[in-house]
Amino acid sequence: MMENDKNILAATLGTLNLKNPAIAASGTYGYGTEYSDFCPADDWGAVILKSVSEKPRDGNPPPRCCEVEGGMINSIGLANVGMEKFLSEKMQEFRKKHEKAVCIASIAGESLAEFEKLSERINESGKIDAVEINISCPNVSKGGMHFGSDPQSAAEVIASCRRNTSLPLLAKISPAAGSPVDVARACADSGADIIVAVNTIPGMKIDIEKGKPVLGNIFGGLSGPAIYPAALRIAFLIHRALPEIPLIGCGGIDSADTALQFIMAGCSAFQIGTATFRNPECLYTILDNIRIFMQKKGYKSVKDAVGIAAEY
Amino acid sequence: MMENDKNILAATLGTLNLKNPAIAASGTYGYGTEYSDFCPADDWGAVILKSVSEKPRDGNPPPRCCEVEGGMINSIGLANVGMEKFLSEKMQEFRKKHEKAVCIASIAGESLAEFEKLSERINESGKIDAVEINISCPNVSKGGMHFGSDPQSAAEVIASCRRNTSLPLLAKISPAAGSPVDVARACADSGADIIVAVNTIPGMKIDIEKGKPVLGNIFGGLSGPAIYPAALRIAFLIHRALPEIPLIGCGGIDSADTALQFIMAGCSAFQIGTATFRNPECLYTILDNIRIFMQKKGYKSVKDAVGIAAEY
Amino acid sequence: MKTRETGQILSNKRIAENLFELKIKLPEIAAMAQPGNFITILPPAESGRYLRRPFSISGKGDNFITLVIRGIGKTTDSLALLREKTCLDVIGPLGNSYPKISGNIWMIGGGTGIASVLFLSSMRKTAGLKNDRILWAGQTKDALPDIYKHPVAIDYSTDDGSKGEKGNAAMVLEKWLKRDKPDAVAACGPHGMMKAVKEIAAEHGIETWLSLEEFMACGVGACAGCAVKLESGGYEKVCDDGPVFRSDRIVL
Amino acid sequence: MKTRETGQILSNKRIAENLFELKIKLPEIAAMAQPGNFITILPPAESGRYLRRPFSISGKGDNFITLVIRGIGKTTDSLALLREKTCLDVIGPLGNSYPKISGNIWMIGGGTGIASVLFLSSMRKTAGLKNDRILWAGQTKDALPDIYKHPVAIDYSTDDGSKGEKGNAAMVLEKWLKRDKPDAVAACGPHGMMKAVKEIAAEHGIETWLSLEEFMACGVGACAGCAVKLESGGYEKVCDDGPVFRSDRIVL
Ligand SMILES: Cc1cc2nc3c(=O)[nH]c(=O)nc-3n(C[C@H](O)[C@H](O)[C@H](O)COP(=O)(O)OP(=O)(O)OC[C@H]3O[C@@H](n4cnc5c(N)ncnc54)[C@H](O)[C@@H]3O)c2cc1C
Ligand SMILES: Cc1cc2nc3c(=O)[nH]c(=O)nc-3n(C[C@H](O)[C@H](O)[C@H](O)COP(=O)(O)OP(=O)(O)OC[C@H]3O[C@@H](n4cnc5c(N)ncnc54)[C@H](O)[C@@H]3O)c2cc1C
Ligand SMILES: Cc1cc2nc3c(=O)[nH]c(=O)nc-3n(C[C@H](O)[C@H](O)[C@H](O)COP(=O)(O)O)c2cc1C
Ligand SMILES: Cc1cc2nc3c(=O)[nH]c(=O)nc-3n(C[C@H](O)[C@H](O)[C@H](O)COP(=O)(O)O)c2cc1C
Ligand code: FES
Ligand code: FES
Repeated sequence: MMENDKNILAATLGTLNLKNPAIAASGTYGYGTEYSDFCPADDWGAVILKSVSEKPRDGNPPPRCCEVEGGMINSIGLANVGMEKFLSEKMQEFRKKHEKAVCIASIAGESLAEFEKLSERINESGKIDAVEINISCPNVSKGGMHFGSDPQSAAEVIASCRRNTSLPLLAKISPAAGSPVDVARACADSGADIIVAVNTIPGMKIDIEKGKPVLGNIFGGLSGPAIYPAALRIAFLIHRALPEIPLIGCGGIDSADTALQFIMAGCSAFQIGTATFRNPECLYTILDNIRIFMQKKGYKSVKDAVGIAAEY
Repeated sequence: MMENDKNILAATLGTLNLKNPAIAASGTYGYGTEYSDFCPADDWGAVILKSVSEKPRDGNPPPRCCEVEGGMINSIGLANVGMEKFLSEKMQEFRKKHEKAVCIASIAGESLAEFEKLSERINESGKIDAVEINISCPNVSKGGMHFGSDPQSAAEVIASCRRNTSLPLLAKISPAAGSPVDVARACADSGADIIVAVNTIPGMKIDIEKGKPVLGNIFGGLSGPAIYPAALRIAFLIHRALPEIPLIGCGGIDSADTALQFIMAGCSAFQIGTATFRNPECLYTILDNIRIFMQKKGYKSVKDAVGIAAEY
Repeated sequence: MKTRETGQILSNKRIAENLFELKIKLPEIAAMAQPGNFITILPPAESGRYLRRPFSISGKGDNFITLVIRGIGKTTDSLALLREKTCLDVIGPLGNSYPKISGNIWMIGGGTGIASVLFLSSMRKTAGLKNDRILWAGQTKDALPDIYKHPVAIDYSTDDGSKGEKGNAAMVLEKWLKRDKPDAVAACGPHGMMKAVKEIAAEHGIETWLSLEEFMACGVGACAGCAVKLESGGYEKVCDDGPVFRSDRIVL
Repeated sequence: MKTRETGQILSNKRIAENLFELKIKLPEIAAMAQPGNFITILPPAESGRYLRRPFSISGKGDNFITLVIRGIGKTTDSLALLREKTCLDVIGPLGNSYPKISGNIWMIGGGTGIASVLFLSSMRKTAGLKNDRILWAGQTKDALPDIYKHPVAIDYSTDDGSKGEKGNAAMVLEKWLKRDKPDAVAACGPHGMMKAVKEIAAEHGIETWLSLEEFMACGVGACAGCAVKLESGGYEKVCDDGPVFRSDRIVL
């Protein structure tokens, strides 16, 4: 690979520079070391670790996952080790193995106060390159309504985090919001540096033999190729409404084709989640095929393809 | 088939009695005769014809359809012959071939006034058994916002139609509404007799070779198996919130398994759309397998299975 | 009448680079098939595709039809690998057909567009109409197999001149028109070719029939998904009003 | 170390009603595999399934592993039809393994749960441990093939008594326990059986190891999707902390 070939894949998200546009999605890449035998953190543009809350969380009762046409539904319920152990153990282990990888922490609170503490702790840790705000969390003070479901509560979360960290802030939008574009705008206005579109789509499955929902939690989040057209539309609309803010696509990406669709819709980078479960080495195939496509089309850089389909 | 076997499949939706719970979805069954060689209207519980507007509509520029993982996206743009021709030609043709089939007209207006006229004309026609209100239409007076996107404007549409027809009214909910349950409740409160959940999920696809959206209209509606978990969740939530109102499931049903999931979530009947494109005789396979399942489980009637998964 | 029939593959022959001819036992469909008609096939499970795929009928016998298919995606690549005796779920015959024309026709097939042209020409030959010409246009010779047994001789053209005349279909048509003029033209091929043929037809005032391709969801006129724009405004359905249209009626 | 390896099917034998044994050439995985480990397979395209499917390793040789699989859905039904030489995308070995136990073990396999038991028993036999017993429990004789060549004799039981002892696995275990007591029990099978074995183990105070099955998304500990509840509160991951757990640690 020649030097300029390498640069073909480089991606820029505001102040964040990535060697390639592929980012491991939160919740699908553990604490950054589980997949090291297949797609180590160093090979990704960045990796986003499992969303972490202040206290450890057990998560939802099993079954927590099931397969559906074109993907899966999960209701992990934000099972995580909690901020203390995350910083003292998980991040240590991660940095021991992957010193230079770009590492993004994801934080998930149930109150503004929790988000404030989380962002503060991440900021102080010194080991993390950016922080993604998982606003698709139940807001305990609003009866479990997700922070991400309306622009105002999303803005409040982002603003709380912004006050507590100087790290690049990623706001991850839920596709279930009435108007994801308004939520994205509110996040941008409240200090988010980067928008991520999108998280999972709410869904469920019923086991007809048992006559009851498959998941212990009844509902879960749909991910995988089945959701990419819906995710792509939201990314496209956000880019059209907010062309200046760096955008990351997410939802069902499992090929260079789908990744490039998000890029052409206006995403400077993209996340891969469920596809890693299917093929933990898909990262390489996707990047190789993007490179080949770029060369075939005569692009010097992926950056030149960002948003080209958005003029329509 | 013994007489009591026949009754296994009978479905009741308020005052509407269907011989089986399978209904052809609007827009996928033309004006009711196009599929007569494969799955004639008489064999369905009911058929819903293409949504009709007051004036003929050309529809959107092509391409109007494309395939995606687990389904398709369409942006037909409500191309239809208009109410006059619908009643004077299409309904005549339909009734000539299928005198006794249960036939539901679908109406789509761009203003309350149009909905009023449409429901009035349908009511007078005397050939139609019920009317489905497609509230996922752009509301011209609100800058193209869909009537179905918020409870209040949905309620206004239903109320306008209610005043003008004594036929059973079906309100077809859009999954893109911020809160589909609130929309369903508003429809029920405004006079809808039956709720249909759901219409297509907004989505898009980009042709990376051309660097532009595949569909002439950029955006379209996602349908097929990919959407069933999202559709099922909405049906489940509506049934939980409004257990009394008859509910029809729709979205990605293409097997007895998925049909039964909707039934167990609380739907008294279900619609089949995209699956008919794939296999125009799927109706029979689905009904046969539902019957076999019911017999295996010892149910005397599909009605006994309605909502059994909703207690959880 | 259209029907759904399960047909065994009688043969699956690779006839050129990435091009194959499928012969499928489908007695009912074969009995009804007319040139211009197409069928839809349920994609093989391994393709992962959901919707049926349309293919023009390229010929028929007593109990079978033939198709000429290029592997360009998941369904077509899967079909290319199917062995004899595999069964396919087929619906047809669908769409309208070429009109009866008693004079001579020049037929132009671009790529797999040759399929309906082959069917039309052999049926006309059987009916005793002998003065037709066929042009099969492709990019290079790799795309164009020799079809010796066809009842009407086939002329070839390639963009790079590697087989037959050099030039695209429109250029060859223009050249032919310098010496002669047919009673009608029938053409099927890529969008650019069809556009050019339409213009040439208008210029020379030749009755021209185009067989169009558009993505199809239902294939039977039920969804309005396969629209083609009309010169007179509005749209018609390629699957049901077409696929064969008079060139002066449609906007390309 | 776990690895992703593409392996050719060396043989695919139907061994009972809807049950088959796959032998796959996977030298790297075979070299590392320990009893209790599982692998995940990418579903064949024609199955339409997306996520990898986990299967216990039932045995190994120099350069291959074996699996015992029941056709119960799209992936497993597709696997049943694969021919020799077909390649599979396999990841493994995954999960923990049965602990080293120097005394004798009674092993119980319910249905395909026999797989890890077969592996464990043959490895122990090779290591010179000779006093193990194996029970393979099924509903009827159709589910239970004779496996003559296995180094440890297999006892059978069926719910209807059509093969071996009549009764379910738990009943047979209770019966055995009336006459003797092993140093440990190892069991793998359906949920009901595991629950019963756990209770019997507690009652009789026998060290018991259960190999669990739970739907898996990643199979490598990255998603927390395969939770099993702990007696001490909270959850562990079946794919990573398991699949083998001491029966007194988990809630079933
Ligand atoms: C009336 C009609 C008759 C046809 N007759 C023939 C025939 O005789 N022989 C033949 O080989 N093909 C024919 N086609 C085209 C054929 O239907 C497509 O090649 C097929 O649907 C592709 O399916 P796939 O799953 O292999 O490709 P996909 O995997 O779905 O698509 C692969 C790529 O091809 C593109 N593509 C998909 N469909 C078409 C299309 N219709 N035209 C151009 N590009 C497309 C897609 O955008 C995508 O980029 C006909 C189409 C129509 C409408
Ligand atoms: C650690 C582990 C080891 C396993 N070892 C073996 C083995 O050695 N041999 C073997 O045959 N199977 C084994 N299984 C089970 C095997 O993974 C499933 O049978 C397989 O995933 C089913 O996939 P499918 O696509 O064929 O079924 P699907 O089409 O996905 O499902 C068909 C039906 O089976 C049900 N089902 C799906 N997964 C399971 C499951 N894990 N248990 C019970 N029902 C299920 C579904 O709910 C559905 O109703 C193991 C599972 C685990 C977690
Ligand atoms: C098992 C699982 C766990 C997830 N956990 C999280 C999480 O903790 N935080 C988060 O922001 N997103 C989480 N997600 C969502 C993914 O990060 C991603 O947004 C979503 O899966 C869509 O992308 P995909 O289709 O590529 O998987 C999770 C997804 C899956 C499948
Ligand atoms: C090509 C096409 C056209 C449609 N047209 C209409 C329509 O005119 N009115 C309407 O209410 N729904 C329309 N729909 C939506 C369907 O009725 C149905 O709600 C949706 O496709 C989801 O069901 P499915 O997954 O079974 O197709 C259309 C769907 C398709 C695929
Ligand atoms: S494809 Fe449905 S109308 Fe032509
Ligand atoms: S399956 Fe992902 S952690 Fe076990």
